[in-house]
Amino acid sequence: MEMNQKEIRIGFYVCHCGSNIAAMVDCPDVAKYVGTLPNVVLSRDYKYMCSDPGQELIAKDIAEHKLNRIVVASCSPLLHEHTFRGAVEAGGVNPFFFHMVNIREHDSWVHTDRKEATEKAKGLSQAAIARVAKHKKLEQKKVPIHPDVLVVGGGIAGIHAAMTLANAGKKVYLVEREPSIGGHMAKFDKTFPTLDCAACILTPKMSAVGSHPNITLLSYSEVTKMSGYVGNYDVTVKRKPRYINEDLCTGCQDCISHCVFKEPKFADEFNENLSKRRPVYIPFPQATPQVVLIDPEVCLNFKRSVLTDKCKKTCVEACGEKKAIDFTQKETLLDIKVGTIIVSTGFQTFDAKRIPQYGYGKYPGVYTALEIERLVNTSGPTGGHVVLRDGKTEPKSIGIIHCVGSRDKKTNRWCSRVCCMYSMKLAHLLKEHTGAEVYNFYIDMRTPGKGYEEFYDKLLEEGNHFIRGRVGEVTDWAFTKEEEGKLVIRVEDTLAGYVRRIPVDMVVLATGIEPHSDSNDVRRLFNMSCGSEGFFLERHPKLAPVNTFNDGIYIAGCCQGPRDIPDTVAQAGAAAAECMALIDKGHIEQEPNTAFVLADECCGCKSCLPLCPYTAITFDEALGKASINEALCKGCGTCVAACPSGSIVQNLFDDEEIFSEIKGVLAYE
Amino acid sequence: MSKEWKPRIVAFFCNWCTYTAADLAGVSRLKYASNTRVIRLMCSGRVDPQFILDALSKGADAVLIGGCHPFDCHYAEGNYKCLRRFEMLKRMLKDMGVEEDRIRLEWISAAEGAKVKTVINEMVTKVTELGPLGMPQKFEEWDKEMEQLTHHVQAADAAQGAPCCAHAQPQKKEVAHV
Amino acid sequence: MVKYSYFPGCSLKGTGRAYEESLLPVMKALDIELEELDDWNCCGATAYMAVDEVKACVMASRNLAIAEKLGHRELMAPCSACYLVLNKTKHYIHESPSVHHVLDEALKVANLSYSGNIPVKHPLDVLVNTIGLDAIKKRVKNPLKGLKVAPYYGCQIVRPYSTFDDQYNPTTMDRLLEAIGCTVVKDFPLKTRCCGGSLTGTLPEPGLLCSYIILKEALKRGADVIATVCPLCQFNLDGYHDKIEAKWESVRIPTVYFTQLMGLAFGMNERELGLHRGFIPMKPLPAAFAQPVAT
Amino acid sequence: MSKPKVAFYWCASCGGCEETVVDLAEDILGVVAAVDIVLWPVAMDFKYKSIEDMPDKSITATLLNGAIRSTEQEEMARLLRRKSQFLLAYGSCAVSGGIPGMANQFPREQILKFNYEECPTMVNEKKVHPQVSCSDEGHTLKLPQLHNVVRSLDQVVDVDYYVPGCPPTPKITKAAVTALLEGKLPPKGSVIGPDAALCEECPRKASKPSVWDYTQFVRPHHKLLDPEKCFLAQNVICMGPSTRAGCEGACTTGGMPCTGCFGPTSRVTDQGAKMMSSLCSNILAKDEEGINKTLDTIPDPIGTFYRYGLAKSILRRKVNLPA
Amino acid sequence: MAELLRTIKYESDRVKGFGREVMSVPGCEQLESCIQCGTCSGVCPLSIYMDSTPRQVMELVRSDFKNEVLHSRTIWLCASCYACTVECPRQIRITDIMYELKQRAIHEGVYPKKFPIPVLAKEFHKMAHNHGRVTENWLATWMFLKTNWLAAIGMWKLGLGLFMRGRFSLKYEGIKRKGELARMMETVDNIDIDKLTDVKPKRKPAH
Repeated sequence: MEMNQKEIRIGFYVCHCGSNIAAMVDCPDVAKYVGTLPNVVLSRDYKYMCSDPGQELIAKDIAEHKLNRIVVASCSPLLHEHTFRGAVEAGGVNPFFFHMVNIREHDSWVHTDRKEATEKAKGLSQAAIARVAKHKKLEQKKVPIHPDVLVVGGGIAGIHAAMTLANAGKKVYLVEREPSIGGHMAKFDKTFPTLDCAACILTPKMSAVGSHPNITLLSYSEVTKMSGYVGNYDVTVKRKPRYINEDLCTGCQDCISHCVFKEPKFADEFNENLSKRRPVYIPFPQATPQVVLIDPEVCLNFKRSVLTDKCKKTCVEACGEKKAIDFTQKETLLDIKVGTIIVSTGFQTFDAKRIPQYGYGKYPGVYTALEIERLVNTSGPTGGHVVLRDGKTEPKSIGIIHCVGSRDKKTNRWCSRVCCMYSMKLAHLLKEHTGAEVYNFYIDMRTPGKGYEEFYDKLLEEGNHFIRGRVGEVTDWAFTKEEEGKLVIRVEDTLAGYVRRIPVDMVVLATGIEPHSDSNDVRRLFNMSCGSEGFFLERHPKLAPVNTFNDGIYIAGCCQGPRDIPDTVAQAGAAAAECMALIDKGHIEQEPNTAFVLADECCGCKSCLPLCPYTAITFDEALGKASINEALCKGCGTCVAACPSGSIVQNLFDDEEIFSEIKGVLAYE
Repeated sequence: MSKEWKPRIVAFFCNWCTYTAADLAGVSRLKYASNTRVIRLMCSGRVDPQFILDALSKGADAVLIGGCHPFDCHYAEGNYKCLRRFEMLKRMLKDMGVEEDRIRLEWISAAEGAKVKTVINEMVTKVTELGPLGMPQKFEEWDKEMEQLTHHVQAADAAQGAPCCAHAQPQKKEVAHV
Repeated sequence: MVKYSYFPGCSLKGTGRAYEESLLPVMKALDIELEELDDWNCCGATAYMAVDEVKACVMASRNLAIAEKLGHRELMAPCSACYLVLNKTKHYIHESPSVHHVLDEALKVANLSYSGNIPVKHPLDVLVNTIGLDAIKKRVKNPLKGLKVAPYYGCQIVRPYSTFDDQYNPTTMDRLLEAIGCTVVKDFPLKTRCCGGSLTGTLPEPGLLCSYIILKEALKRGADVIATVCPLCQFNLDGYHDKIEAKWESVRIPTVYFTQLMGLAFGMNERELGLHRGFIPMKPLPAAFAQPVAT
Repeated sequence: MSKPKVAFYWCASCGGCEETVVDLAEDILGVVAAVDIVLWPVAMDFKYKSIEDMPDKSITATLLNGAIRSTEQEEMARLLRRKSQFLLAYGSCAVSGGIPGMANQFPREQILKFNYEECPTMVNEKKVHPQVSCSDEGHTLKLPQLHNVVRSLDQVVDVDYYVPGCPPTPKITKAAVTALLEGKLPPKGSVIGPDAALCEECPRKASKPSVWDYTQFVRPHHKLLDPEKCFLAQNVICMGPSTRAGCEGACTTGGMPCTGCFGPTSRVTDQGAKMMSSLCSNILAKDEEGINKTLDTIPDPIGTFYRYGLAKSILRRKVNLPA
Repeated sequence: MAELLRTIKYESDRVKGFGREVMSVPGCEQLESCIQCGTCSGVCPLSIYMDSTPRQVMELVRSDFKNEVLHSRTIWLCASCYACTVECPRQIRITDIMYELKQRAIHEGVYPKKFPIPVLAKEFHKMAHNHGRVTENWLATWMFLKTNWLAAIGMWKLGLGLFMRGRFSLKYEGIKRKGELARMMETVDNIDIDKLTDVKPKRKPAH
């Protein structure tokens, strides 16, 4: 407080940011103008304020000119506020006697008239000068970081992140909604461009997760609640009943073969419904955990009331001494405490039925790419034998349609990034399996990855047809003899300049990547942001690609946007590293922007009480006054704006500070 | 007033969505009118109606508030509180003779850089059509009716060497006389 | 009795007379009164639009304004082209204040005004979505059992301004035809493919090819008759069989208006429904047809 | 040593403030004994001329009530300012414009027209309006000019202390007078009275709930009200939370909600905006339609939230009226 | 001997600004975002008869090849079935762009002479304009007379058939208040549409 009483001496710095700012804003002119404002004792322009010399300059000036307030006009405070507060602190001044003016993102980059942009820079700077004079000395709170990490989603991103952390000695909870980890990658046959078998690379990682002492694998589970703040998150995980005691099941699968259903009868989700499974099943041979589960929707035991005695509980018999089957299992809730969270919830594939003109669901010869992945897989529904849905016919000609659902304003605007490559992979595999003529229909071939263009070359050399044109329709009406009984693809071969009708036996739709339909719920759960397309939003597209706006919560994999396996793994590693950086530091400084009640002035009207979503405001009935628990307050300021007698104050965003800022921004000519 | 009048807009943007969206607009190098001055708050729930009135009275021609979309508030519900006040303020300003288009509340998510551009440009166009609000000038104009007397009294004051008008000059602290 | 304003369009007074002849009694049977717009003019259709789009909108807006004079009732436009142009004009009025301004000025000269938003409806929409299939089923006297119909919607009622059915796979008429007892060719793949429009008259080859493909496929899928919702489609699919035969092969299959089939199912007289006006006559009807079911 | 000279004056006011002085009851005798009253038009006969003739600053304190509405009031305010060491804005009208301040929603001409022509109790066939000056039989008669804007005292002259209330209670009046007489003066510009809001001293405070969730607001005559329970809890708008304490809940004790006459606390600039902010934040609805449905039950927001403070509010008057 | 065609295009062959102009017409703006995927041609039932596919027309417009576009038969082959408009992944209103091009071609008189489609359009326009309604038989008759009256002879059978079935009327259909319509059109002619900010910048009178 005594700082406040002293004469206010403000140092002002305007950054050129190379030419980023200087090209549109006359920085020396701004510095000159600000120099004339009250309380400003020093005003400079400098090429790169965030550079080391720039920061040192601040510290030096503080000492030399006895500055006690600093204003820097440069980029967004979201980017460098922290940097400059550090510099101010290094100069021996409380870091909150600092204010930052955004003249890059909000000015030089968005305007075209140098004069206007310069005027705006002056206006914004003037506001900061007016504001900073009212600033108060504040203390940053240090909050310890809980060392455990939660990873949500057990696809390749989650697996990799969990392994990285676990290997570094951190304790990880890996929550997966499906009965097994593995995600989409587990369904793939081969991976592009190297064509190594997806299972061969993924399976060892999966079992390592399953057996790692530092990883608690919570499969068939979902996060239902999250509260707290960075370093101290309380998470509730719902564990769905498998009707199998995970600890007792050895994965021998005797129960499956002894099920009363002699033949598998129910659609097998893992094989994209191209094959059947029993009510008691293991999703796929390499599933992790190696534990079976029972589908209560179809298991006769759960239908006892309807079909008495049909089920002889042969599975229980087969399990015998192990006693792993437990029909009474109920959903349970597990509360865990973690310090950081990685969200890697992945994606869903575009629903091909949304483009009816491609005939998916109407013509049996039309497949999605994921179905083909299973169809060509040796452990797939046909043992790797590529036949049409009738179970016997081998396709002689195959059309692969790229960009299904992608790059289309009516469905998803974005490029799904992986379809060109996986389409070529499937083209190669299909040709290898069937020897058919394979046509690829593409809009643009996108192969920007290591070895990707070479893979394209290889496909061309193999004699695959590449036709540049987005298919208009897939239909079953024939115009010529050769089209009879076939599916006809009508397309403009844009390079040849002809409209073509191409009869094929099999159509493969390269469906794109889109956010999970419930991504919004997940986003709210973790208090993250979504881009307009529904993918989780990173804090900065380049500088903080795995961070979110919620500290301590990181994202990895396709939940952030379409990407291939190498990129996913790299991002997962980055997210793990971010967690470790926090954990190893042990604590985090919290922004002191909390609100507090002026106890003497509060009249006890209670109107603020329900406004706080964090129940930080409590009421002392004896005193008849409200008070705010600083630890719970997150600093939104809603109660401050609503206190009818002006008796709640927010640090860093005090009324007085904002009124000065308003006055400042309007004080230009 | 300068040669060509241009509207002044004060914007209150929430830190998490709209301020970030404005940053994104910058990173994407979108171009929009330069008339808006952004004040960053943590949440649209922090927008005290006094701020809006204050901005208008200090020379803003319009005020823009940007917050997170419904359901998306970083602080759960601050945006609703802002919306409720905003709806009332709109009514009150209408009653006070301020055109409705001079205040605007927009939900702009962190991803909607382009929306920042559209909203600001739209608002500039609309407010340009409306013309200046010019509250500070209005205050002066309203007080002109006191000028005649002021001159009269000033003359008398000058003779006595006493100050005349309260808001013009601060007075020296006086000591109580008993 | 529900009242609709009615815009017949030029074709329904000429080559498409049978459409009107069957539409009016069918609507009447369902307690719907159609009040024809007084002194309506050409809608400003396709060919006009090629010359002057704004004036085409003026033509359409005069009709909309006349309809508004009749009260804020829904306007029924049975011809696909009229349906499209009237809706497109509404769309433009909404989209562009200046088009709105021009139309206002033009209408002012004629002491007309178009202020509101007269909904322009196709009979198919009204029949299925407003009246409902149950009410229609109640009126059926002779279910057309055994009659296999290829439902042909053509292009302009489903694209691009219509909202009452799916643009790719409309099913309104399928359901209507099933309600009156017909067997409908399932998923007829060409139901929204262009019939050739006015090209049949101007550039015969491409136009006729369009028609030929539709006729051929309908035959191939075992249809006895094609049902249409548009006078131009009916004309193209019905009137050029000689030429199609000369160029490709015989694909003789009758094409009738869906309202004619409804009339038959309602027990109305073939001649009254204008069925005699088609070039390819409908075959003598299967037994169920001939013998009215006791009611 | 002579007794301190004290002046009372009224401008645009109802006279209620003068009543308060009388309401000091027997205490007034002490005041009268302690001071020399040099001006009190409502009670005694003085001539303006004698004030004009006094040397500047010769009056120790002037308690001026009423808003400044006319040239005459303005002139008197200036005169008394000059002649007084301390000028006290006495009562809501002088402090913040008060009820007369609500005239700032209408143009002067409309007000005159209504009062001299349209008012149902007015018979004025010739539509005669008062003139600033008129001549009759060789005499020129002058009347003060009505200002276009109603002002609080401090918008016209410098004010030393504020005594809020409509009217100020005897208690704070006494506090002000005592402070003056005893020379125990707070810093200049202070409001005489506590700086917390009214709820603090409201007898109904204990009945406040901790969740509000307004879906509608009612006015006191709309329903039978619980005489003990917080008005806001009964959906009646009570300005208490945003109004300076000091009246000891005179209205709320008497069965009426607070209408805000004591003005805002020192931490609030615009009482109406702040009260509205608090009230609206606690509306239940989250969508515009629902919110507006609730807001529709506040028929006159300006009259509700700015009953005494329009002239002193941030915007001061309806913006688009002729100057 | 076959005539040799020059296939190189020089910058001088472009009518610079043409694409911009078309794309500034309301409804045609989306053309800017065309990615040349060919969906329009893929779904167009008539693209097989076109000299340039719809996709090519889009690119020709965007690249300012005005003469090539306006002389193309493609625009006249468009039957307005709107399949392309509905399917375009960039939501380009291709049918409306075709209309715009047709109007420009008629306005500049560069459509293929004796090509029946624009003649039909013009006759249709004239008839609707003068009579308020269109009588299809007479319309067809005029069209054949103006293009290839020999073809009309080939149509006698159809005409006779229509006549016998009561679908051919000899009488000209028309509205009662023809003057009213004429006045409306005159009003439109007198409005300087170019002055209105957001309307089609170039409206082309029919003649």
